[in-house]
Amino acid sequence: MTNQKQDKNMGALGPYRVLDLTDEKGFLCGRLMADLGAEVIKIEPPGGDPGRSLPPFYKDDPHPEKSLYYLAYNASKKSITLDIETTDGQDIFKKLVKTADFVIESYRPGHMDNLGLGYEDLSRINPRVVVTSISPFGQTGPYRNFHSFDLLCSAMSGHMFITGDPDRAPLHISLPQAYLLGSAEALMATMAAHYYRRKTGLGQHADVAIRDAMIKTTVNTVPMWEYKNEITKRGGVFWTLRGEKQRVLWPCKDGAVSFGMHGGGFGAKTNRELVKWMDSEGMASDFLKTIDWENLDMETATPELYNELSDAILRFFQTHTKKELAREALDRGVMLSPVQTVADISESTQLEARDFWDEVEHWDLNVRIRYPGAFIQITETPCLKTTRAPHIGEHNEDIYIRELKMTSEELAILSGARVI
Amino acid sequence: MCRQALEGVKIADFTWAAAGPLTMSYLAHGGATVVKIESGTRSGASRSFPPRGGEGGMISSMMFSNDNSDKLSISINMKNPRGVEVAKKLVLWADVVAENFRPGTMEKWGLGYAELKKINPSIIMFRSSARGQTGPDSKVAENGITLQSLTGFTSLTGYPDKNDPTPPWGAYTDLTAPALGAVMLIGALDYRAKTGKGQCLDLSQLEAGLQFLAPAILDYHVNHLCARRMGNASSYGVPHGVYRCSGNDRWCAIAIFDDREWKAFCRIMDKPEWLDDPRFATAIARKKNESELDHLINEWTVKHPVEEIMNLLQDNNISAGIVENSADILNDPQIKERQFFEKLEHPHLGSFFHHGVGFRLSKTPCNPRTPGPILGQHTEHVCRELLGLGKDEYENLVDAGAFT
Amino acid sequence: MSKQALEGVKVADFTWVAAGPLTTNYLAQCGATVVKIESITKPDGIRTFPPNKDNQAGPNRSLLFSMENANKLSMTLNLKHPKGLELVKRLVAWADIVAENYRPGTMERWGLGYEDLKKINPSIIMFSSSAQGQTGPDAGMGATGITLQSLSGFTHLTGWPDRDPAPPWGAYTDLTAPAFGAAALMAALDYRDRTGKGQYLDLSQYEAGLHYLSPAILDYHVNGRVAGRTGNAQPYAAPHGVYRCSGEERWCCIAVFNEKEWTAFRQIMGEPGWAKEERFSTFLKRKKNEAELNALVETWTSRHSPEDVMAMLQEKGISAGVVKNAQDIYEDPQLKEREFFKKLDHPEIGPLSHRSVGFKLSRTPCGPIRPGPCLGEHTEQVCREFLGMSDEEFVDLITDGVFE
Amino acid sequence: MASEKTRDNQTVLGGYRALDLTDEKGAMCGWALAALGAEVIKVEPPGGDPSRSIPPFYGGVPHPEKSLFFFAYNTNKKSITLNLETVDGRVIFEKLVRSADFVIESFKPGYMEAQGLGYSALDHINPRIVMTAITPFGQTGPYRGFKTSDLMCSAMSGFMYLTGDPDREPIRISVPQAYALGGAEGAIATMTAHYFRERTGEGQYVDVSIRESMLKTAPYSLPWMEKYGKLTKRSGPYWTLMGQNTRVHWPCKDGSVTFVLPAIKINPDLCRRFIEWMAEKGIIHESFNRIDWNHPDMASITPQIQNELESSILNLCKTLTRSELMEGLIARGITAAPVNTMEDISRNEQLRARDFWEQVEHGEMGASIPYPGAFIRATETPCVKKHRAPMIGEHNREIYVDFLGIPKKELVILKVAGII
Repeated sequence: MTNQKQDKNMGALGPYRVLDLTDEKGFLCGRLMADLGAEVIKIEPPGGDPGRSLPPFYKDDPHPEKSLYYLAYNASKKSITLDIETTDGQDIFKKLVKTADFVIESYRPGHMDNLGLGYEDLSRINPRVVVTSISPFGQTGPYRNFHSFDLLCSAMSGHMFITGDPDRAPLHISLPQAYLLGSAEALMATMAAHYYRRKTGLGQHADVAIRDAMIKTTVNTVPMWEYKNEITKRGGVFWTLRGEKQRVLWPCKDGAVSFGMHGGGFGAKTNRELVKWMDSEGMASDFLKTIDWENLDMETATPELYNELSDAILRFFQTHTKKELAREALDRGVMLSPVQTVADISESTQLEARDFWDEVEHWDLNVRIRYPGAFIQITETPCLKTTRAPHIGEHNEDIYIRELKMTSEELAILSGARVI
Repeated sequence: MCRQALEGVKIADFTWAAAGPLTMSYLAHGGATVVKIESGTRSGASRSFPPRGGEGGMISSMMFSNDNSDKLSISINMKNPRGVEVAKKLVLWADVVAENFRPGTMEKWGLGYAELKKINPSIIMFRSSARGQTGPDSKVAENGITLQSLTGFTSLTGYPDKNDPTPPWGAYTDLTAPALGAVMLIGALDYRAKTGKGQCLDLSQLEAGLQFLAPAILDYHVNHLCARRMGNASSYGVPHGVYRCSGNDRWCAIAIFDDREWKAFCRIMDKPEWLDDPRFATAIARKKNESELDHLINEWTVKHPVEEIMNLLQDNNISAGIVENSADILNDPQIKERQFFEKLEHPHLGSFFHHGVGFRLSKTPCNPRTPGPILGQHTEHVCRELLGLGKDEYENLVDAGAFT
Repeated sequence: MSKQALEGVKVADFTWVAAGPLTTNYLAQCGATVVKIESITKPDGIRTFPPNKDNQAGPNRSLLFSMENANKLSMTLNLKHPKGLELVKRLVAWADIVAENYRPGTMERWGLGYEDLKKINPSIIMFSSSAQGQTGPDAGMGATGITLQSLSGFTHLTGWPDRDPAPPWGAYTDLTAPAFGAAALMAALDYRDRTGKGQYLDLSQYEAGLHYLSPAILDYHVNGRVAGRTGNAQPYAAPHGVYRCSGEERWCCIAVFNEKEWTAFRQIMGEPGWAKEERFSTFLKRKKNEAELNALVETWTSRHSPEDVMAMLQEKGISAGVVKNAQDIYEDPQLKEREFFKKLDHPEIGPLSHRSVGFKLSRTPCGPIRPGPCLGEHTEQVCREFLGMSDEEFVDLITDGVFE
Repeated sequence: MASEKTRDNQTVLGGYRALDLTDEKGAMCGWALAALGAEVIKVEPPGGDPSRSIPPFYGGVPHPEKSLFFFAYNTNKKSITLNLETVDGRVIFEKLVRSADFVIESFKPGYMEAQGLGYSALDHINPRIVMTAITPFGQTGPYRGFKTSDLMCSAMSGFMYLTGDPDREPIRISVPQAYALGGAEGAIATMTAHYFRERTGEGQYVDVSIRESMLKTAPYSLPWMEKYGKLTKRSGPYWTLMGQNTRVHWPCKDGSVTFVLPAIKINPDLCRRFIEWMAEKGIIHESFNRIDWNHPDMASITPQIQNELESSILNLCKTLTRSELMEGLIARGITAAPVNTMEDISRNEQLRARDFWEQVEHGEMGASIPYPGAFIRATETPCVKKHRAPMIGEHNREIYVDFLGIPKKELVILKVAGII
């Protein structure tokens, strides 16, 4: 399976093939593997993946080939159509498994087993194969069959309970995140299993729980309960991250900036530099200027002290715009960021300078679209340039006819029987 | 009597044989007044098709009666100028003049479209011919038997293991041409009613027939694959064919298209082992081993009556049906319940079934009401009632030999 | 204990705070040998992050630190000491991977940039994680997860449409970057095993985070639309959101995707009159009147505990889940059955639940085995076992203050 | 509604709108209405009409946008996607019915009623509507619920029983015909109802049975059975027409030709021409010499002589190529046709001279394909120029946004919810 040419970058995973059976729960996993050079074959049900109906759409045209959600997370993949619930589909899938290094799926737990395509079945065909299952709660346990949606995974991870305003319902991020985090977790699981296979020749089954991957977002609130029986509650722009309520979002002239007032060594430099900055504009009180930042412990600081500090900073920020604050903070080494919109992000000189964006040709739409590019910069095997997500079954000919040597007549049978 | 959809539509119908009269049938059943213009010397072969009754010029066949029910017959001698005069009166009366002679015939009688228009500016002329009114081969003789070969239907019928195709029984293009011809004709009638404009419709039975082979033609044009006969096989369903059942020449058509049907079928045949049999487990394998599979299915079907197999498979939501012969059709419970056939009393042939159309309209019936006319049965009625000729005028024409 | 997947992978880990240690956390939990390098004078800031044992900060008292650094080894070093740097180079020679997440330029200042490391160990893989990458005008910008999630757009996208953003709790980009980085590291390791070539990996947490917003970014690039906050609403379901239940601060999330579910949901609610009103009769109307719909759904949910709502709805195939607080998570039966938390005895803190990675591998167990290391706990072990140091040398280095 | 629309005076149905819900069973009905100028909107389930999976395919690779079968019978139609099984789908459909003149459907009997969209419901919304249902056996009778196939409709029509060799199984035409004929019959029925509607303002319900439309393929055999109780059977290359077998199929050197073997007793003149032709070729049976062909003594013509004529002509044919044979037959005034393949058809001079083929642009594939052209020539209202079959949902925006005024934003919601 190692046939890479040394002169051309094929990415770190160049020699490997991935069969990607996921829906939106696992799209990102295969996408990142494709970025790393793997040949990722998305196996869609005849008619196309249901994820193709997810908004937003190109020019707001709700069309299966125009879902920007789908395009974003299936870029750089190939697509074939195959109904693996049919005997023919299973037969073909098994042939493909022989050629594959990875299988990623996100069906309800047990579904692949019921089809005779569970890990045990696939490992008999190809003992080296790594099968990654992505599901909301994992393949085992009382919740394994729960009906789920993205928000539910966030809700049950603890992250939502602490996000949002205290007088309103818990919140999730408006662009749902749980499935994406689950996919990233799945990638890591897959790669760990891959490494083990390299050493031993043995494949294995990776069982990824999206909710479990999301629990990390609760940072320290879980031990807070275990150790102190304190349930951290949501406080809008005030967090109880370090024991006491702290403001993390500060209104300014034209929006808001994020800034954490940290104590001790961690925040000392930033705090000192901020006071210098305020002082340069005549807004630092003597009290501020005399604080020993290195030894200020926010966990034990009195509310009075905290309020005095934050009132001063709040007043200061309100005299500036987002842009001014961001620029000056960068120069002064103050840890502060403006609350950016996607429009702000797209204008970032930093991203431009790092050549982050990939211009992707969509000949079918007669347009080039800017995509987020390499998720990591790598010297020897850089991430491959993003290519357009495949059309439904775009690579049927490549895989079925050129590779599996099936005939047009056989494909006609499979089409008529709605197998492909 | 109920209202009919095409009530009031007037047709001077010069058509003969099958393709033309079958087109006019749709209009006659729909309620149009269709006056069939025949001549005693040229009454059309179909009048003499057995089984038949009557004698000489008055001969009638059951097939003719079927194809021409609900029509009126006037018998004109077109070689007699007075006869042509009557024909022209009919043109003036009519909304539609229909014909399916070899191109040039109507012109010979002075009844080409240009002439008709002079008589009746808003006339619709419906012309059906083997290869259309124009082009180098337009006047080549053709009949339904040869036309279905010309159109390609014959090359697409037969057993793939034999050297030769088998002609489809009957004259298949006689079915395809009327279906499309009638569609446009009714459209033209509606158009005329709204705009007062007539027109000439030129139907090539070859071209109309090709519409029914369009996918195969596109396959040739695009993929350069020339479709071939493949018995009863389908390019995707498998098993797909007719299987011998118990009894003499009894067959059941069975078609299986997907996994669910295949699994149910194996269960019904008590062959659960086939589900794991590498020869049959997948559709592709079944296709590869189709003749072997067909053979094995035959071993099962041949032990059972076809009715039993049909019902058993249909109960399991699998497509299966009797290959019906004429007796089956006449006794078919579905056909009976839908009253597809109408029993009409024919003066020479007695009472027998006449076929209707393949559809029912909720407000306006289309069933056959009167059997095919005897030659010239309505000559006087047409002249007197429809054309409004006086008694003397009519008798004068009779004496002049206008009618045969 | 069975073999672990990454047994034998050697990591010299200079990372600190969150985004870096969480990356190496994956490697450590999967069996890699991860040596965390700190200095006694300037330990990882998270070592004092609350909650601390008895609310007293101290290097070995932070519960969060122990969780994030489970399975790792801790070695202390004084990098300002010439012998300290020497020792680091020996570690680099030993290691497969060097990981760090300082502000760009820091490692170079210490003489530990990639070029330097390559000289020591030509096939070394170096991993740098930073806020905005190693290059570009803003590379040097200091950031924490709190500020970076605003820069990356997450803050703007969290909250109610009628209010200012309510930033996502925690430091969201600290969670989005690590899995990307760890997986890329494994890919680089695989490449090195095949080709012998190491390389340098530069992860910008900002850029990695943007991949979690790709659809919104493409929407802007293509349609010019700037995504905004939508609370808990989503276009594909109605109702879709979080509903107050009985009890204090008890909530349940519910999503109804289709008609079947809507019908079942109405039945579970006891077919209240409002649910049958015209304004909720179609999906479009439910979407249009979503605010009223949500309020009415809440009148029902508020009479039940979230656990009851979840159970009732899940039983009928409707997605519903308790919005869990920290206590709920500890008591969660699913997590218990999957042994997500492992209670480990920390020498200073005592027994403490450590969370696992979000996956299970069928052959090679992963998860916490040892609590996060005390500062310098493994200095001697690393020197003797990994670097093959003699007693004499080790004692000399202690004496020289190299380990401070 | 037609009366409120600007009528297009170039075509029969210009300004009329048909909603076409059919699959392959009724596609030809809407196809014919579209050829007559109607705006035929194909209403496909989200993901596309299942008939898009029917072979053959452009390039031989199955793809829902490349089925040549679908291309053939969906020219000039528009396509929208709509899930009638949802309340939203039904509400939208009802709105469309208000604007429509025809509804054509081919669901299992009872399906439309189950969706609340039976004729009585549509009649209530738009009393002018003509609703055409095209089903295998019609809406009534014991077979109405039968699971169908094109083969079965042919088998049960009597046509197949008569086609094929007597010692082998009955066969059908290899390009399935029943559904096409049913669709054409449906078009006649629809036009008949349309004519009535235009005169009276009343719409009606049209119930088409595909099998019944096929029944006329066996017209001669039925009276034969009814009158004499005799079963007409299949007879291979012979035609059993009047209780007698007559050869109609003649193999030659490079193919075969169709003509009816003349009966000596009925058509001695035609027979004489054959005898002379055979004499030229040196193929002549001795017994023919004994007959005075100018004044044959009919009493002496035994069945054996007729048989000898057949076998001699068979021998003659085998010495000739198809074109030689055709030339000879035509020169002798014998009605005959070559057994044409699709290849022969596409080279046919007559069709070219009549300019039959119509180039249809498939911009999306960069191809232009010659299609069979107009099915009839009309001087005043010619069939409209062919335009390729629509892509799945190609006209969603036109119909939903531009026509029904559904805001684009709602269109996206409808897509995501699986309604369009």
